[in-house]
Amino acid sequence: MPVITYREALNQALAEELERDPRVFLMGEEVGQFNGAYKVSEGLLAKFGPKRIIDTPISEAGFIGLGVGASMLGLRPVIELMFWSFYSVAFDQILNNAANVRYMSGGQINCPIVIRGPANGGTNVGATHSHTPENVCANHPGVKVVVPATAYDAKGLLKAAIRDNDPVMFMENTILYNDKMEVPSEEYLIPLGKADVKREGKDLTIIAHGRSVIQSLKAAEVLQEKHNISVEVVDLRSIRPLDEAAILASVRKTHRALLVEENKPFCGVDAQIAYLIQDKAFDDLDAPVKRVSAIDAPQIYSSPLEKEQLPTPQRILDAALGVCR
Amino acid sequence: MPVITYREALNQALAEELERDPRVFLMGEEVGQFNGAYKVSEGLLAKFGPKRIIDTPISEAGFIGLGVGASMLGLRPVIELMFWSFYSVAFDQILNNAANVRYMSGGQINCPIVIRGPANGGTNVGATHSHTPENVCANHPGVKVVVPATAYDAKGLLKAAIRDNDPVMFMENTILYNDKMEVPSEEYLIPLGKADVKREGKDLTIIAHGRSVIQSLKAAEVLQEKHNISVEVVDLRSIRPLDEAAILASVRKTHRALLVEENKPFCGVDAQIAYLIQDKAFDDLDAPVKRVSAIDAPQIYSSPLEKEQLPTPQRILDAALGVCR
Amino acid sequence: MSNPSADTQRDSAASPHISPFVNAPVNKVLKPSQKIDLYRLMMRIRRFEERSLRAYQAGKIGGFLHLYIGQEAVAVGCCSMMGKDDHVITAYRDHGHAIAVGMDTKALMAELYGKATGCSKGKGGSMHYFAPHLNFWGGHGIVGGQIPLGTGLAFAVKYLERKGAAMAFMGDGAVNQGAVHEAFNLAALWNLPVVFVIENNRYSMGTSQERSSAGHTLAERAAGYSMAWDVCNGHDVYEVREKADKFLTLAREQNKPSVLEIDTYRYRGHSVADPDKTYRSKTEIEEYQRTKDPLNLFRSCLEAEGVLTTEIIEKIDAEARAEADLATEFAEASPYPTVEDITKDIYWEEDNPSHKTSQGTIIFE
Amino acid sequence: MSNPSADTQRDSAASPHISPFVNAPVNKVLKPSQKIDLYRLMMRIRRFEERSLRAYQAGKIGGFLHLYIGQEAVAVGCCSMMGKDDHVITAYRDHGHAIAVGMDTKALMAELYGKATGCSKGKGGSMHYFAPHLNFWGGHGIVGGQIPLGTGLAFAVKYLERKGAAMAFMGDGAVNQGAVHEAFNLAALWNLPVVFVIENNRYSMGTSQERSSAGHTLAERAAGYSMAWDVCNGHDVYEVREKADKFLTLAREQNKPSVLEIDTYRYRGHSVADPDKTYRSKTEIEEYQRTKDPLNLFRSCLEAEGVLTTEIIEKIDAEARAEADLATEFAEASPYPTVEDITKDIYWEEDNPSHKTSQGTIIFE
Ligand SMILES: Cc1ncc(C[n+]2csc(CCOP(=O)(O)OP(=O)(O)O)c2C)c(N)n1
Ligand SMILES: Cc1ncc(C[n+]2csc(CCOP(=O)(O)OP(=O)(O)O)c2C)c(N)n1
Ligand SMILES: [Mg+2]
Ligand SMILES: [Mg+2]
Repeated sequence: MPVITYREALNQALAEELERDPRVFLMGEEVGQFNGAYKVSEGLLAKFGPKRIIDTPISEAGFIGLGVGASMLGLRPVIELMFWSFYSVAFDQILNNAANVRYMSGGQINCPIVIRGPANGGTNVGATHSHTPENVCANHPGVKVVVPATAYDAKGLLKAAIRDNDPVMFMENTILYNDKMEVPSEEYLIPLGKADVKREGKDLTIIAHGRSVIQSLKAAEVLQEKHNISVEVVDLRSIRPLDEAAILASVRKTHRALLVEENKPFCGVDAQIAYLIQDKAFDDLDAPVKRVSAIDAPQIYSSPLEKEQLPTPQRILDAALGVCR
Repeated sequence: MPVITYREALNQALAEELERDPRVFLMGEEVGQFNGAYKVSEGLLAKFGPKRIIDTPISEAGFIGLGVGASMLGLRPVIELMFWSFYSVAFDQILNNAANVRYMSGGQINCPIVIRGPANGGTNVGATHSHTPENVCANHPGVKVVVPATAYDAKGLLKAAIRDNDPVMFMENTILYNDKMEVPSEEYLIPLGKADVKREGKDLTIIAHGRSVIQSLKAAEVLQEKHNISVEVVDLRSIRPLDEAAILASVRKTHRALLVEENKPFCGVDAQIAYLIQDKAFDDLDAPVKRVSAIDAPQIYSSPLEKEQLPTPQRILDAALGVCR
Repeated sequence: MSNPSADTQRDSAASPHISPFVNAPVNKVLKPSQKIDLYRLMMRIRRFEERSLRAYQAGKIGGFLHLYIGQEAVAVGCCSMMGKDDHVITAYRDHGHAIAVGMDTKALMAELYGKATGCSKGKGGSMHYFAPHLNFWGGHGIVGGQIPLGTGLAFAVKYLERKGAAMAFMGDGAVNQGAVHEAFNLAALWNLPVVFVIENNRYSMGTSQERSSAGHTLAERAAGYSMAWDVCNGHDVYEVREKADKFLTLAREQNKPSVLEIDTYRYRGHSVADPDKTYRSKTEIEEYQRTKDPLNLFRSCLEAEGVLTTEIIEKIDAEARAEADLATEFAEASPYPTVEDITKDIYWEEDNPSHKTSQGTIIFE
Repeated sequence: MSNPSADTQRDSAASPHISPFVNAPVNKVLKPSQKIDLYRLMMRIRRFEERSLRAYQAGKIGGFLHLYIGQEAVAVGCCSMMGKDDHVITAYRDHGHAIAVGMDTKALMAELYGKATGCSKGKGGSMHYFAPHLNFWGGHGIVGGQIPLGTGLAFAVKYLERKGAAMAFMGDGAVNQGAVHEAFNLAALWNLPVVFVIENNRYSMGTSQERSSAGHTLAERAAGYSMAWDVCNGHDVYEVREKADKFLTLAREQNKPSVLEIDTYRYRGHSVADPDKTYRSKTEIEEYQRTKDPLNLFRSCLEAEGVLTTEIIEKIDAEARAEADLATEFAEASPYPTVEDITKDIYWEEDNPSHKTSQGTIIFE
């Protein structure tokens, strides 16, 4: 099987869907001539031309709203946010217009739009460029939210997102763009709403999404080797829809849960998951559900400190030991 | 003691603080000549003149950003959002600029700004006008979030918010504006971050904020009368800072908790509270923490259905019986 | 106003009004019956809204009700120029446009009542009428928020290589929303077939244009983007047709966007809840009603043209009233949505379970 | 470029450049020493940035580094006109403005390194320099987001009845953000003393002005708000001073806002990470360096004026290099913030516990 990067996986997904369906187009800042700020769209302009690969001014509200309008007429826009952080200037278009227009029209309209781009900290770019808004988006019924952690997942989920008839918020990670793995050359789709057990275990369930999955896997290895604790790592992959069954099944097996995410703690996705677990698996729990999140502050610029601010394997390990005590 | 409405309480708080400190000004759509879309600012233009009471164009990003800039220079803007829902077009100014500028400047700047207005459903105005973004705002370190449920609290909290040196998001409720109660004529302040036990009880703790407090109190009465269940109702009043001690003290007493809010369930404030309780009071709990939130859909227009969509006394009562079973 | 039809009474003393645009090509080609249809449409809008106001006052309708009374010539004039690939989007003051594109007033009234038979199944309300099958894309509550969507409709028309255009309506207050300006730039930069229509009724809620907007005319902001623009008398449906046609043609034929500012006036408060006392005088309103009412002016013109007779006028009025009453009866008799309905129409996929590909929980408790 | 100072080498073959603005009143009043100070400031900016680039290339600095090289005359010219109640705010390409208002390059370099001794304690980084004591309000990362803040500074100056103005800088790409347009309208409507400065370096990242912005000049968008506007040659520090002074005076004396578009150019990529290959030619860059470098032009002018000698030029250059090296040493030697520092400087109240009035938990786990 070919070994490709997370970035290439996304690029392939885009190319395949652009090829398959002429209604699909890619729009965003620097996606065309510049080949993408993070090169996810490399080569697509050359291949599909300027009608399908469209560079925009710095007008996120304008072009995302334009995408929503175009999707109402049946086009299937894929809009790149150079950083998901910039959703802050397009919030209304995303979370009022895309999220609500189907409902407010009594189901007459649907918006098959994908909004994608990196949503992560850890790259030393400070508070305004390091948002991870999966919780904020998923708070709004009407949108779907997907956060892939690996190249394989990124490709299969992006293809599914583009074919989805509802608005999908697709959150990537600049730190993962270079991560490599085997990805089949045959076409495949990964359904939204299906979690993936990235590592099996029996003593503790770690639930994570995005890069926190990778960090958790590192911690899990040490926990096994050094502490003889067998950790199951559940990768949510999709935040809304959410694979509640997979979460509960794992917790019912291990009786202990640690939730890891790089969002700020207050009302993060893992607050919701904690509620779910204690609600539906109360009697299965041998210890309270614990969380590891970003240290609760605007993202710090200073690189070594920002690394500490995000969930590190060490912080995850320490918390895991706490839960297993 | 004079009996006044929640609206009058806010009006008094504004007038007193405008009187006390010439750096305080009120700005927003229709706050002046029109006397406020909901008449909260009635009479203030006549009293304080157009320098202090400022009508704006429909440019929320523009005038909230302007307020943030003015606050950096030491003014103390109180900005009215006609509806908190319109934060969607000013999200960046609020949750990047106001929230982060102190941090990004290494503590050199502070923004003593209050952004206030109604944040509630239940008035038959549909999905775009019924947002309750206390969870979204409180997710962001750097801001404070306050949600008063009564006239007394509204006055004391608004005065404290205006004197606060950090950005405070102050969320009112159009349905409560006409609610009356005794409010002292002497000046008083209510510190942010202090919850209030609105009803004492011993069998079950209901934790709520905003109008959900009122609905919960109604349910509590019936639970006492019809079911002989003694309910303690804790009104959070402030979401960030959060009175964790008060929450935990009540739950440790009653051993059961029901959380009520009118936000959508996914990542609502009560997801965070549920996490807190099961984390810090795991062994005190006799049953899982339960929640009553809005039915998970964009706000429906149809009035009788919207009433059902929000937490009703009946829905709270049913859930409470579930928790106490 | 005790007699809601007073504002359309003929002022018998007034001399006949003949529109200077009566011989404009787009109007000259109209058959008498088509001219009468335009008049009828305006009258149907007015009677529908007057009826809805009474229902509101009777407590049958709640929330917001933003009436279009006084502005009828704008929606009717513009929408009468639509071809099959032309699209419309507007703000929350949307009853006029909805009727102008051909929506059924029964479904519109039922929507105001929050009934399941409403055009949006009682989920959208007054501000959120939609009829995609009539190329009508709402009805939007956030000021200015619909303008990027309208630009997207134009984008799609062009992308799909159809010969059409989008009209994106907004109020005079909406021009100060950032999203509007972003959309102007995108449309001009990419040559999108969109006409941005500013319905300038002189006030955004209680704020007059001078108190909200720097600059002279609002449409002139288009100049900064090298976009075509014009100002139009919105009390004269013939002029509206002429100017709308000019810019729709520019859009369809040359993919050029434009801004059309249409002077108009609303007789009622911003919404029914607006006491309408602080920002304009009763005299101002009465003056508009007396001298610029679009129905009066058009009726006068059609009489002078020999197209309308007293008999037809009265018949149209009676029919419009009857239609409004019928719509009300329909709304009254219709059922509310059920509690189960609350969680429908959120996701296409949930509503089409046989096509469902995703898994997991998507509606939470 | 292997020799980072090549772009300031004198081209001995070139004829001396004399600025047409040499006799403008604001420049005529300058003493020779003040002219030299302006030149020194520009040189200090350039050497600081070249040094920071080397530190970046050596892996000492990460994240974004948006260099100002080529644009020095803009910040220096504008900021040299500031009085005590004038304020500045800009975007993320902020090193030039920071040095121009008088910030200490040691603290600036330390900030790039993410050190606790940085001007923002290592919390803001390259994009977020701040010095309120110098009336410098950042350094902002979201394109256009600082423009409403700058308008608020002007609002506050006027509210406090001080005789000052705010300069709010943005790039050519930023004019297409909605918040900018909202701020334009507010400033014009309310007569706020603000100068909106567009630093037009022809590209927003890899997008040329023609590909991002409809209309002719960007400043012309001001006309839609009846705001004063002008376009200025930003390679000539004398012209920048003259035009900035004109609009600052308009702001201070008459509370009138304005838009000043300043033509300039950046020699480096958008940020250090930009490979700078897809959107402009090497020739274009070289042509600018050869014919329009603001340092070369100003040096040539000052030589012709008899103000600068080879000796002084060399001394200034040497000192600027030494200063940059010193700043780097300072940054290298400084400590990082601690993990405990992460949760400081979020809330004024937490940082000032003796003034604390609120209760409860405000930082969560
Ligand atoms: C972003 C936003 N801000 C404020 C409002 C509240 N609001 C609704 S309509 C309106 C006035 C709009 O005036 P205009 O654009 O002139 O339209 P008109 O009502 O006159 O048709 C305001 C302030 C809103 N709906 N959305
Ligand atoms: C709202 C927003 N969108 C996108 C970006 C990413 N971005 C940073 S700088 C930039 C280009 C800005 O160009 P311009 O305004 O011309 O300033 P210059 O870099 O040339 O100084 C872009 C797209 C951002 N920071 N904020
Ligand atoms: Mg208006
Ligand atoms: Mg630029």
